[in-house]
Amino acid sequence: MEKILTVKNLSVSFQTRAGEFDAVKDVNFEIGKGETLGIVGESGSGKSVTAQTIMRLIPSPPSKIKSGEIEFLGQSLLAKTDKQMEAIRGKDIGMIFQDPMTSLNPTIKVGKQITEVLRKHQNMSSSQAKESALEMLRLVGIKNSDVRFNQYPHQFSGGMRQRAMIAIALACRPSLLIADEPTTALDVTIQAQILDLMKDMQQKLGTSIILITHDLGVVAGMCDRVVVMKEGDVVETGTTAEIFKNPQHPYTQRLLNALPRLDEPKKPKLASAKLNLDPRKPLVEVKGLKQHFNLGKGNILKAVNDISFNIYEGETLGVVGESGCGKSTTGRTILRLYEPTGGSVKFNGTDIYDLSPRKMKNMRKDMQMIFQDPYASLNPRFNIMDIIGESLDIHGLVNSRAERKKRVEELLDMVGLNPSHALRYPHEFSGGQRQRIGIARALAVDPKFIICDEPLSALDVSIQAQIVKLLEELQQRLGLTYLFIAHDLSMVKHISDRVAVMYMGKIVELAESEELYANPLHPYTKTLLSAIPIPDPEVEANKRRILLPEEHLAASQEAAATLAAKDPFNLENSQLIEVSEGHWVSQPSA
Amino acid sequence: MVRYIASKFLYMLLSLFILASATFFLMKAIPGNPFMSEKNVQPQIKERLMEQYGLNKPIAEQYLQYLGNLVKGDLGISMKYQNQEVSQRIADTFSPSLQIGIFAIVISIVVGIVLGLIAALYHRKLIDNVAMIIAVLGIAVPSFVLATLIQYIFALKLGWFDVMGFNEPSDFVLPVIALAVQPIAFIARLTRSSMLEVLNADYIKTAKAKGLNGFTIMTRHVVRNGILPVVTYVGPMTANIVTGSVVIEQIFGIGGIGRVFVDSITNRDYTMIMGVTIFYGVLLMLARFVTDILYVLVDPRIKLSGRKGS
Amino acid sequence: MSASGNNNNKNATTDVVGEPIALQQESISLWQDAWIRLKGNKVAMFSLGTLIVIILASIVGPMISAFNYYSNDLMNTNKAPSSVHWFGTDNLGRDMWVRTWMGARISLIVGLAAAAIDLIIGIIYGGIMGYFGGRVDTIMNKFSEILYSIPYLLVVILLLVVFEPGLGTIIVALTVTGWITMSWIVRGEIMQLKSRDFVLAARSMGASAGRQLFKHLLPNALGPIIVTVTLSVPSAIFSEAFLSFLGLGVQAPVASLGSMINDALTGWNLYPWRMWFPAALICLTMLAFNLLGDGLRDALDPKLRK
Amino acid sequence: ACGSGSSNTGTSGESGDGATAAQDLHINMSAEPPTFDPAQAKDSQTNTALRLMYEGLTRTGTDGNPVPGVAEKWDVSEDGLKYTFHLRDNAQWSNGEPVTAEDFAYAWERVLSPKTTPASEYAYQLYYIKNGQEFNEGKVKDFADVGVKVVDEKTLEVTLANPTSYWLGLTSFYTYYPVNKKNVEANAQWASKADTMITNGAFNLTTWTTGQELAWTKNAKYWDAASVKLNTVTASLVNSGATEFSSYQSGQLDYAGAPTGEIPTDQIPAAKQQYPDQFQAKGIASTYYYLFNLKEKPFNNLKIRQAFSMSINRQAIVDNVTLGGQIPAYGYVPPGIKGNTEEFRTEYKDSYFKEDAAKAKELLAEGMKEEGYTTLPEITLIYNSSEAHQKVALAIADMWKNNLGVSVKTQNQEWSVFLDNRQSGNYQIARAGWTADYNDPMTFLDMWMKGNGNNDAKYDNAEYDALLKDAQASQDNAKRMEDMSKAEKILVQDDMAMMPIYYYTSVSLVKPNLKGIVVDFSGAIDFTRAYFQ
Ligand SMILES: Nc1ncnc2c1ncn2[C@@H]1O[C@H](COP(=O)(O)OP(=O)(O)OP(=O)(O)O)[C@@H](O)[C@H]1O
Ligand SMILES: Nc1ncnc2c1ncn2[C@@H]1O[C@H](COP(=O)(O)OP(=O)(O)OP(=O)(O)O)[C@@H](O)[C@H]1O
Ligand SMILES: [Mg+2]
Ligand SMILES: [Mg+2]
Repeated sequence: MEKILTVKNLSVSFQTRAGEFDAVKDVNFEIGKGETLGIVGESGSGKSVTAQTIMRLIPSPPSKIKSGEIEFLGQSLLAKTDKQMEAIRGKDIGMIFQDPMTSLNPTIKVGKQITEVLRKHQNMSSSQAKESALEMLRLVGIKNSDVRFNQYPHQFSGGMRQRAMIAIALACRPSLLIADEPTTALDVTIQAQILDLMKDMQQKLGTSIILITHDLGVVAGMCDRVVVMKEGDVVETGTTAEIFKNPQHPYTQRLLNALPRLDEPKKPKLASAKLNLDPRKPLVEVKGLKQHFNLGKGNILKAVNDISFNIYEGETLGVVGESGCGKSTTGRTILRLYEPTGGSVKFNGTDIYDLSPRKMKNMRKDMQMIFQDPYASLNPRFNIMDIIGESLDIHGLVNSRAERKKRVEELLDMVGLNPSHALRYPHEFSGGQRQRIGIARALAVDPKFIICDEPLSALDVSIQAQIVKLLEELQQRLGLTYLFIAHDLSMVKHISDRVAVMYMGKIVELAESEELYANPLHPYTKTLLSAIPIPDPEVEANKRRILLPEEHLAASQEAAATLAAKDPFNLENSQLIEVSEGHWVSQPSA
Repeated sequence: MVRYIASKFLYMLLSLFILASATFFLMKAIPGNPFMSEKNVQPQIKERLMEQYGLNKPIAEQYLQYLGNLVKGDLGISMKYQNQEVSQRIADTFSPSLQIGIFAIVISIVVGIVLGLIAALYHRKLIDNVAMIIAVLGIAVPSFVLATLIQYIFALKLGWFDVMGFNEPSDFVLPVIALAVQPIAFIARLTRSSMLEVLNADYIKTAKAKGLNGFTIMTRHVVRNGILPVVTYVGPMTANIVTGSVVIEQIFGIGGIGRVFVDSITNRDYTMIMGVTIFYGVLLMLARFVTDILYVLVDPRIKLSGRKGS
Repeated sequence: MSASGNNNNKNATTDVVGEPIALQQESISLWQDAWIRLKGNKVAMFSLGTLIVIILASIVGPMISAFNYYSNDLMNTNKAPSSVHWFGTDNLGRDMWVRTWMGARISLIVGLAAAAIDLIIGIIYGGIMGYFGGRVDTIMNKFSEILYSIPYLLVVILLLVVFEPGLGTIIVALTVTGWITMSWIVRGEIMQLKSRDFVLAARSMGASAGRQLFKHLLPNALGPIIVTVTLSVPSAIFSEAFLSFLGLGVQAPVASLGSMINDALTGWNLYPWRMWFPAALICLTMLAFNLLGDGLRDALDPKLRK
Repeated sequence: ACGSGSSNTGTSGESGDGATAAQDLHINMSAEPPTFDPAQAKDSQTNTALRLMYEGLTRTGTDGNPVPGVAEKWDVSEDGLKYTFHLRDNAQWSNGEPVTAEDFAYAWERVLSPKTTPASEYAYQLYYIKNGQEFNEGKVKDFADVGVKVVDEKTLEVTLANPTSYWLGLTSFYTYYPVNKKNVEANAQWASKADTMITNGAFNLTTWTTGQELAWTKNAKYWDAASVKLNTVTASLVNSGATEFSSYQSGQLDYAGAPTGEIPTDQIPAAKQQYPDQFQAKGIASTYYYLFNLKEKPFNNLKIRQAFSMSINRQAIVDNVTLGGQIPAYGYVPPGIKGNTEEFRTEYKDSYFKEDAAKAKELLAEGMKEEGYTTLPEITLIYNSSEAHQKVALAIADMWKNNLGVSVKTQNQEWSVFLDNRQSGNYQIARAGWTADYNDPMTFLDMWMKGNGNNDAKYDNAEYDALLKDAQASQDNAKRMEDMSKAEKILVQDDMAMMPIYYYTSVSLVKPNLKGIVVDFSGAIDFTRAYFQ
């Protein structure tokens, strides 16, 4: 097969205060035309660094390419000048960055950010480019694209930003696409749609894809060959089938074993009785919560539209739903990070929206949040010792610097980070490592309730397993309560006692997780469940997905209202009805 | 938006009222009156003048009367320049200051930003250092010194320009340079420092990954994200520059409004003081208002009337 | 967990060998870290050295001369630099060397004090405006605009009447309105930063407004703050000269660099030394300040590591 | 009066030069004249401007004496009280109307009338006229009772309150200028726009760009237009000595310096050297002095005052500090003021005291003993903010320190604040200066009388007051001078009520081919007959 990219003996190191750190060590791989190469590996193993090095985007200093060669279509990329690289980037090689939140320019409308690359490389007129960009947005499943086109990144949900990023990378149909965790923030339906899009492009244009992901299900469904990385080294290479069937390296084996599979039975959850918790006592009561965003010009976006639910002490409530349906907003509003448009939230019986700042502060010790976008949520001028230690300081939980240091190191160790990196700054970590910093921070104050907004999305399965175990352990030991937002349905099923399904700012279904997965009632839930990729190439190959009717995918808020005829989706006028014990489904009232 | 502007406008009127009141009482609190000179005016004549100008009434009454006139839009008549309307004098002298000021503003913004960008782009390289040394000198050498030097060199020694006056287009050159240098320097330094921040942001990486060239990245992605401090600075700077600099006007012999500000106070020309103060206040508040609007245009994440979080 | 956890631990021990500094440091705050990095910046250190030399010279300089700053020598006015008068004499025959260093003393005190006060008030005021927004912002913002619009000369004359002239008075006069620019810069920066996720994160942890402001927002706005404060030094120095001339500040014959330049300006083409020495000193000081400020800015930016 | 018979073409040595032939004069004024209404005028810029635009009954001739202006001739009564002026027939306003006696009477009534708004600050200049003061103060209601009578259209009869030898000279002063009655009555704002002014002088104001420039063009209707050579006079309004000097050097100005502008002290040596033939330092009737606060310690003590006055070196100050050729002052009345037959200062020398540091030290010691001082507390000297005043103050303070061992703090103050302090006696030593209003020693001496509004020192000496009252009442000029010199001796020598420093000069630069400028005793300048050779 024709080689499109060859990476030979690549070694990259970083200059840190503590000396040189080898992030990528002597890495070799190649990728042929029309081929998809999966790179999987431990979080922090050097996947992103490798990808950025290929694009020559890794800032130097502090990084240094110590050795190696990168050949693209027979030409050495490392030898090219910046000017020559400009012609290649975006056009021949497209890149999807891992951190969609910080990778979009906050002051430029999303549409403009897409058209820009089209105009640069395709020589399009501005109207052509706009056409094309709108098409791209549609292809990546962003509804109501002509409105979204004129929005700014901060008005997008996490998954939408990631899709915008994908749209940018795909816009020029590059011959090589480097996708660094392209679907981490996406719900399964959209993920499937995106993956289909990529496959489709590959078939039509012969695009080669380097797909960096921790989702072995995706790997199974997409990749021809797989490179497994660990601590900067490539530990195993092979075809997908080989690797999945017959993993050689212990790390690979561990990766495959750590997977919770949807089709595997769930381990029974330990009862929390011994903690003297009343499982029927609501810890958090959300009533009629509304969060409306004013988009200007009289447009109101009802991101969270009158939802009510309880979270009981010691339970894990999973929240799943389409990207952009309002999960993060719900979480943030519950914590009063956004002032709500309406509704009330009671925590332990007290209405937190009425609290004085002082009382609120004390309350915050008990409620923590793991942010969806770990990088943006870390103060770039704090080292992680201070980031994690801060909440300890705020609530006066440690008495000496030594104690603080000890506690922080303990937490770092708990989430699988190297405590000796405590003095590094956020930008010196990999995506998954940052996510774990966020988790460590949330755990630092021993809260009672944590809102986990996609806490595991950037983690490889082995570390995911480790964190899940940690979360479960803490729950059992201390009676923690979680609101667990995730798109990874297997993970949600695994971890949650009950699951709420959100769609367009509403909860459409809420049930015990076993019940929900076994007996989905709402059509949206059904669609969602059918789209889950299974980390088994064979299963994936034979799977059939239920697709939502096209008009629903394209539905805007207004369009939704006009769809009143189609009962299950008539959200404005529907109500949650308890159809069987603990199983609530949205149904049109009247 | 309409409501926002209307409420801002109300606040502005209120502020102007406070400004006028504060200035009024301050002005009355300091020693002196409009009829002071080395030769003392005879007491009975001074008395009569005070009476004719209403200056012997109780302060409160004078104040109310002044406000009354102000509401009617009447700034009164200068107490030093006989029979001249305050508003007319302001209008007459504002025009040259405005003409020069606009040039100076445009030049300082353009040159300042470009200089700052270049410095940021070549951070810690020679060109950065050179640009910053120029910028610092531009500030360490105040405009009155600079004006004197360039006047001497370019007008007197080289004879390229007139020493003073404000008649021909060439008369703009030296005053504009003298006015612009300091803002250029300030803007360049501000630009550089906030651009450095932006240049390291991830989205610049994205822009590079799109294959955009350095110039496009700079103008489209970097500038807008780092321009906010410059916008802040430019607001009041605009109000200051268009209302003239007394030293520049003195040195280059321009009949601008800057001198009116200073003279009105040294002359204790009460009506004039109030007039220029209100004039300046309006300009400044407008400039600040525009600045706030620009904030939102520059960075959509900024909410002006935004609710605050707890 | 166990396997990878162990791995990490193993990693830690190997890293320890290679990371001596990390071990030494108990915990490093941004500022300590910045200082370490600043020390590595040659230009900044050179600037710091220059500043120290200038400060020392302003203390020692006048002592090593046979002249004082006030005695006239009307037979020797406007003499060029010579072995007797190292920097020449001025239009009353006073020794310029002594006056220059005396002037540096006054100017540095005034410039630094005014800049420091502007900085403190400006940051707090601007921070509050930017952070709280809404009505607080509107009122405080309008207040600052009103204060800024009141004719400065009137304020100065009032101060002139109320206070004894002197260093303290001049610093008061300089800071009455001097902080406003700083507060506006800070306000803008805070408005831009406050919706960032890391601020929300701090809030979600229960950080008080003060903590969010001083620990999270301001350190991220340091670039423009440093620029503004370093540039407020020269403007304070020259305003001092103007205010002293009006009678508010230090009174002649006490010199300040600004007033010396003022005095020298009308005759600068005839007696250039009277202007160049103080002007050069101001320029040098400002360069040093700004380059030090740049160094500090860089040192406080963790991403800008050499 | 003006001797130039030849026309402006042909005779000039630098003929052919376009600028010369153009006869356009460029001058500078450091401030815009606040008014063009003679009744309101009070400063030197306005003075210069109005002299271009108006003509009184008389003008100041080249020799400084009054020469016929609008009045062709005049008669004086025996007792010196009644003046009858005969106006020339061809004197006309710029609109072609004749200048009448009524215009003068009306103008003076305006000045004196208590109803005029704003009141004329210089009304006292007309107090010489019978009942002028009373009318101004409202004691006499009817202007008919004032000694101004319009005999017929071209005859004006003026009756003075007292015979006043120098009064005739005052009729050339701006407060005495006529105004066009019809125009003034028709339009209260007549003086606020160039095109509504109707004037009777050599030039009309044609351009008035606020704060920037004034320009006058020759008035063809002026009766003596033939002797007016300049076509235009343009005044820039720059308030910077340095710029004024540079503009002169660059050729943009033909005249720089006093009285309307200034040449920076630092540039004077260079100007002298560079332009020896253009540099002028003319003595003018103006004195620079320091006031002592006579009411408070330590300057209530004569010996201490004398010590301070005698311990400075005035020559050194004028030679090295002020540099403008000023004359050290040991008296109060400056040169240039007329005495009996010659200048007052020539007839009565100002040798009232001598500088003597040693003697001064002794006097100080004695004075301190009298006042019970062992050491003199720090003295504060206030002056209004200006570089020139500052230099003088510093030089003098340094001399006091060296010669008397006293420490003096110099403190500058903003102009109005300074005046306020000075007038309310809130000072120890304060700078002051005085310029003649008219050409007689009285203009300098009456201000020291008790109760005079300008007696900021609150000087109070009955003998002094008696002498001056005598002089004021007397018609015998010799006796008047005698009285006044005695009074000056009391003021300066016996009481040392103030400390004279120097007599002013008016420093200017005049282009070598610019001739015919007339500067009077007080330094007021008349460009009407100026011309380029
Ligand atoms: N600027 C930097 N300075 C120092 N170390 C860095 C820097 N950037 C990355 N690293 C380190 O390099 C290693 C590789 O990082 P990389 O981002 O490639 O990991 P990754 O494989 O993409 O992990 P993840 O799956 O978590 O995104 C990590 O250990 C990280 O800590
Ligand atoms: N600040 C904002 N201004 C305007 N609209 C916003 C804002 N934040 C979120 N939205 C909109 O609110 C809706 C819900 O966003 P939210 O981030 O809660 O989605 P989400 O369910 O978390 O999605 P994802 O899974 O993609 O993260 C989206 O349509 C988004 O565009
Ligand atoms: Mg990564
Ligand atoms: Mg989200």
